[in-house]
Amino acid sequence: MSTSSLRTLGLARLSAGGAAVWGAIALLLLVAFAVEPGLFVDQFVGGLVYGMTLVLIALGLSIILGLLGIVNFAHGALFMLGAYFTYQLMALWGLSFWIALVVAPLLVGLVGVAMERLVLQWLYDEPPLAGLLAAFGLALMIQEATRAIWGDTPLSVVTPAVLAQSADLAVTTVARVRLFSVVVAALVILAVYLLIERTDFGLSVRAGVQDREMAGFLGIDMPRRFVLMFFLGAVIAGIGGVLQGTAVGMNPTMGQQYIIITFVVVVVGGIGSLFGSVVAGLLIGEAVFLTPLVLRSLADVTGIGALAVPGIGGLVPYLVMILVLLVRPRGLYGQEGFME
Amino acid sequence: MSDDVDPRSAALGTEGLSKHFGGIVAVDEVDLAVPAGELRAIIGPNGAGKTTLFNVVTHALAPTSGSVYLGGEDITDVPQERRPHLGLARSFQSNELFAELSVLENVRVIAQTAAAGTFSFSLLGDGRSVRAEAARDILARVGLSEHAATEATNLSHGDQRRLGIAMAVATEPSVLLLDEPTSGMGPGESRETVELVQSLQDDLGLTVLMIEHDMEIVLSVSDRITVLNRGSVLATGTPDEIQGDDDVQDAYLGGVREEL
Amino acid sequence: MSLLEVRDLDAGYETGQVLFGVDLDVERDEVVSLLGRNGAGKTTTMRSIVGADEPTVRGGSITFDGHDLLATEAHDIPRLGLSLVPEARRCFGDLTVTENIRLAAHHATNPRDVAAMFERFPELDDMRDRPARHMSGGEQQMLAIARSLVTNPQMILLDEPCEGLAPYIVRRIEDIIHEISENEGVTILLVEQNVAVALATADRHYLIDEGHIVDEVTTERLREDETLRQRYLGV
Amino acid sequence: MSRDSTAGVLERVGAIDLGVWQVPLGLLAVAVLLRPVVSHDLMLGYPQVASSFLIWMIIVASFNLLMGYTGLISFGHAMFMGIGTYSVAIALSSLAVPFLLAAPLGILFSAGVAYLIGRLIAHKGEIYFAMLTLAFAKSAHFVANYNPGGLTGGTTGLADGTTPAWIETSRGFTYVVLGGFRIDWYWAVAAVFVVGLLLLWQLVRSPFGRTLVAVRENEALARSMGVNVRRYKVWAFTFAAAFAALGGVLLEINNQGATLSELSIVTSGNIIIMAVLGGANYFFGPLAGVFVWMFVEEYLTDFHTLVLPLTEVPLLRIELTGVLAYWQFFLGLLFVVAVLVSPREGVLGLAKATVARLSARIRGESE
Repeated sequence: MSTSSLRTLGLARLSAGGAAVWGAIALLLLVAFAVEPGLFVDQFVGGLVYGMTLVLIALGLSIILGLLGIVNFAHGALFMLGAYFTYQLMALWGLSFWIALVVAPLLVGLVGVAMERLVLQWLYDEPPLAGLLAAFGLALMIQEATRAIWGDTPLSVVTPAVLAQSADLAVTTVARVRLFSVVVAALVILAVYLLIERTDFGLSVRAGVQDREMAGFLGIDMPRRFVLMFFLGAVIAGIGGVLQGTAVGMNPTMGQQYIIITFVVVVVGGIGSLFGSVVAGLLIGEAVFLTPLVLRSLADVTGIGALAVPGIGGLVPYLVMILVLLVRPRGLYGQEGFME
Repeated sequence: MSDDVDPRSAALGTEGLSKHFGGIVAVDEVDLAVPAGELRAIIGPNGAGKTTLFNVVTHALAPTSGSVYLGGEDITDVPQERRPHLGLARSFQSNELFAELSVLENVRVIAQTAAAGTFSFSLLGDGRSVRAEAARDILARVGLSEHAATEATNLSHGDQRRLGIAMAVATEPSVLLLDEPTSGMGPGESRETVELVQSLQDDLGLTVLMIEHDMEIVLSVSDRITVLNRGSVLATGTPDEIQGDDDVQDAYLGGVREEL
Repeated sequence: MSLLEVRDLDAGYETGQVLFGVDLDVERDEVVSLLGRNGAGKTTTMRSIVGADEPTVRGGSITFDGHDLLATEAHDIPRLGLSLVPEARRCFGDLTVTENIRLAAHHATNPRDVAAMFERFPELDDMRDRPARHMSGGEQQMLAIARSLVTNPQMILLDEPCEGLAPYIVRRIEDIIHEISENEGVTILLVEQNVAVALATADRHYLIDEGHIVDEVTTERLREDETLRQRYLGV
Repeated sequence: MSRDSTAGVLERVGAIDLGVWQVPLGLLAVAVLLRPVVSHDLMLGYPQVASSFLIWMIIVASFNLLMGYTGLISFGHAMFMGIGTYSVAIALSSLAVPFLLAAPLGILFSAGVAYLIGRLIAHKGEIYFAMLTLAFAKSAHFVANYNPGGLTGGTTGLADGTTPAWIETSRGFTYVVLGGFRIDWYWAVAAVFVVGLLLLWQLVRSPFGRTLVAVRENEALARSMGVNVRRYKVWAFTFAAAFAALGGVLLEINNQGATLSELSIVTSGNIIIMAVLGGANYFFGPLAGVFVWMFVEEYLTDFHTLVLPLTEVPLLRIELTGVLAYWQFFLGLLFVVAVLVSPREGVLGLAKATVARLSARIRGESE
């Protein structure tokens, strides 16, 4: 999240082995594109949408982890609430998508604040395990409450007319709502970056991440910033939920599914690095969608049918994490000594 | 002034031992040779690298360069957890304890480790009775018998410091590193603790290195004193030699003489 | 009334009480030192004054410029004009020099000009955009002082500013202490183990030992009385 | 209130101190009393679930060897249980290996997998360790779902031919038939439960187990005092997996087959919740956690209508089916409260402290 972590980006630190790996990956992607260009672009956009959604959840998770040392397992539940609030506003109350896009995240933000004030704030000075467990319980409660209120069956909302059509990308067509999701997510990420890196508020938060007590000695009211950052993290996850709910739909286990992958993203990106979360989110999003395609193309080209493992996409994030952590124990951009 | 013993045959020796953190040199080319049975005080201003030296000697931190010798053996590459089994033990500057275990259990777990090795599959028997006698003896030695059943975290500060010494002794060491054993104690308590260290040394035939800031104690009990300043050895000598050394007065005692 | 008044302060940690009835006063425009050995209670006193979570204050009172500090939130204390330069400096390592100073200025009621701090500390001028973690100990100490001074404080608490620094930097810091107290009218409470620094900078000295203020002496007396130094400071 | 001081209070108020017999007698009491208690009309009213209670107690207690004693949090503990379940199911359905051979092999296999994974990850920091166990558990789930060679049955799991010939079921009850004898399945489980948990207890009270506690309390100190922390963690992980697999093996017969849910992350999460809910600080904590969890699940999902003030005089009828189907909400709430009060004490710790305080008051001791 700091300027120094931005500086660590760059190919300079790529070793020869790393270059070979990236070269091989590029080659495989080319093969896949050559075999089925339409499907490739389709899957690429799918990976982008998925990756952006992961990033939106990961940002809040990463901020809260960095600032408060709390592993907020309930953050996925906030994402889910974003989707269900959208359903409530659009399908049940008949409001427009644009109102939902603004109101639902704000409501999620309030839930986040309630969570922080009622439960998590009491656990800041406890060992990290306590916060993790409490958040775990909160996630369970929100999930069950969601089932109780909106039912077990998957729900969806009607996509607004402007976004319902398809956009022509030469080799394939893509639903506009997916491109819209990518654009909104990118804007949110940019806004978070500017807030953290360019504003005095962001400066005080960055200081707080490094040394909470010293920031307090300089006259910064850290508890108030904790609440604000919790609100902000929840709002961002809520935006992700609105986009996901509109584009794909929702069900009561989506929070749980997403939070686990999002942790993978945060760990792969390096705990404490917002920039790492963005990179890892996009990387894992694309890997999930493109790996099956690449393997299938490879199976076609080589004639070895066994290469096309069905359902491998779901496993890819975990394999990526195991590999990354065994090679780079702190993830891609993790800081030394953080959460170890 | 320096050590006149060969570090490779001393009870504890270092050669060119250094530790860098990024650009900061915390321990700088330290040569030490502590003969068996000596009580060596390590002194120096805050930030001189005394605790880092202990960390590097015990391999809690890997040295950047240099060698460590224990009783004539080169132990530079021996992992940290092996070293107590070779006879090198330490206590900590802060009160490091197994907080929720009883005082007796704190010592017993270590006595058991000393007897069984860095790892042992002893799955039979009651862990609370194995080596309990040895542990009780050590507690008696350091005067903690009456607190044997107390949870370690509930001990007073001074008793926690003593427990730290007891735990180090439980590893059955030949060389004992004590990091400010009297810190946070009043003069009476400090005196008792130092007497305890001396009696342990005599009874168990230990070589002791002790980081200590109380000059009165240092001058009265140590055989020799090593002065560290900004990571390197400024001087080594008997208390008299150190007291008469101008460099030491300048660096450690903050140039008071110059002001006077 | 003194600018800072500490009365009968009892404070400690979970493990036990550290301060026992500490009394000290710092008058406006004074430089006062608090001297004592490791573990005597110097930093505990400082942390009690600035309202840190730990130690817990169990009794007594702390008043600054008429305000009851024990009833003030820690983050409101700097706005009263009392600023801390903590032990080990605690610059924000990932933030640049400018960011460190700007941060402090932003949270002060009546801050000084950030750019003026670079004139005040020319050694920082060359490294405005350098993350603090890549600075030497002496440079970080300058930054910590600049960060405090930019808030335009009435009083600065300096906790072991010379710890682990080379002699020529110690001289420089002594000079800075003189300048900010004499030219800029900032009152200073200095915590030190290094008697020479205290002798060179402070007007008056409190000696603390085992959580008790055992003596209050003039610079003259501290310079001359070797037994006093021996007894409480180990020099 | 910490363990030792709780015990101290209990001793002071004259609670029965059974010394070394406390745990064996306690386990025996659980095994003997559990079924009559849950099948009592005021409780669940039917005995069939009692064997599941015992099996989950073994599994969650095995997890607590990691969390409570070694201080390792695994997010993938269900994997090791599931390996036991699947090993037996595969052996019976596809390989024609008898249960009595398949069960120990399954346990060994689970332990072996844990040992290898442990060697790879046991030294990682808390969060990294948790995430890596999760990743491996996901991988195991994937493999079972992928159905390699038709062995694991994919999403449907394994049911056909997974019950040994000496297991009989009639009217919802399961029996073990040996020669001419017919033993209630519950008692077979109870026997394994008592023996298994006694072994686990011996493990935690042995010198090995006490060293694990030292590692939990202060890893750096343990290392500097000559303890090979990493190896102790690896073996704690291995033993925990073996005991989890023991539970998994029993679960295979109990549920007559293997399903994907036995390998799922949700199950791993439930195991954590049960352990914490019960009280990770106590040997009997996980047992209490399982009891609360399963009792609430069975009881509340069965509970439909609340009639006030009396069934005979229905002034007010509250339809609760809709609310109580979401029993996990209330467990989540209980869990959050338990963590807020004290993360390692759980309901057992709270109960002990309450009992101690009450009896102290009864005896007129001032606090």
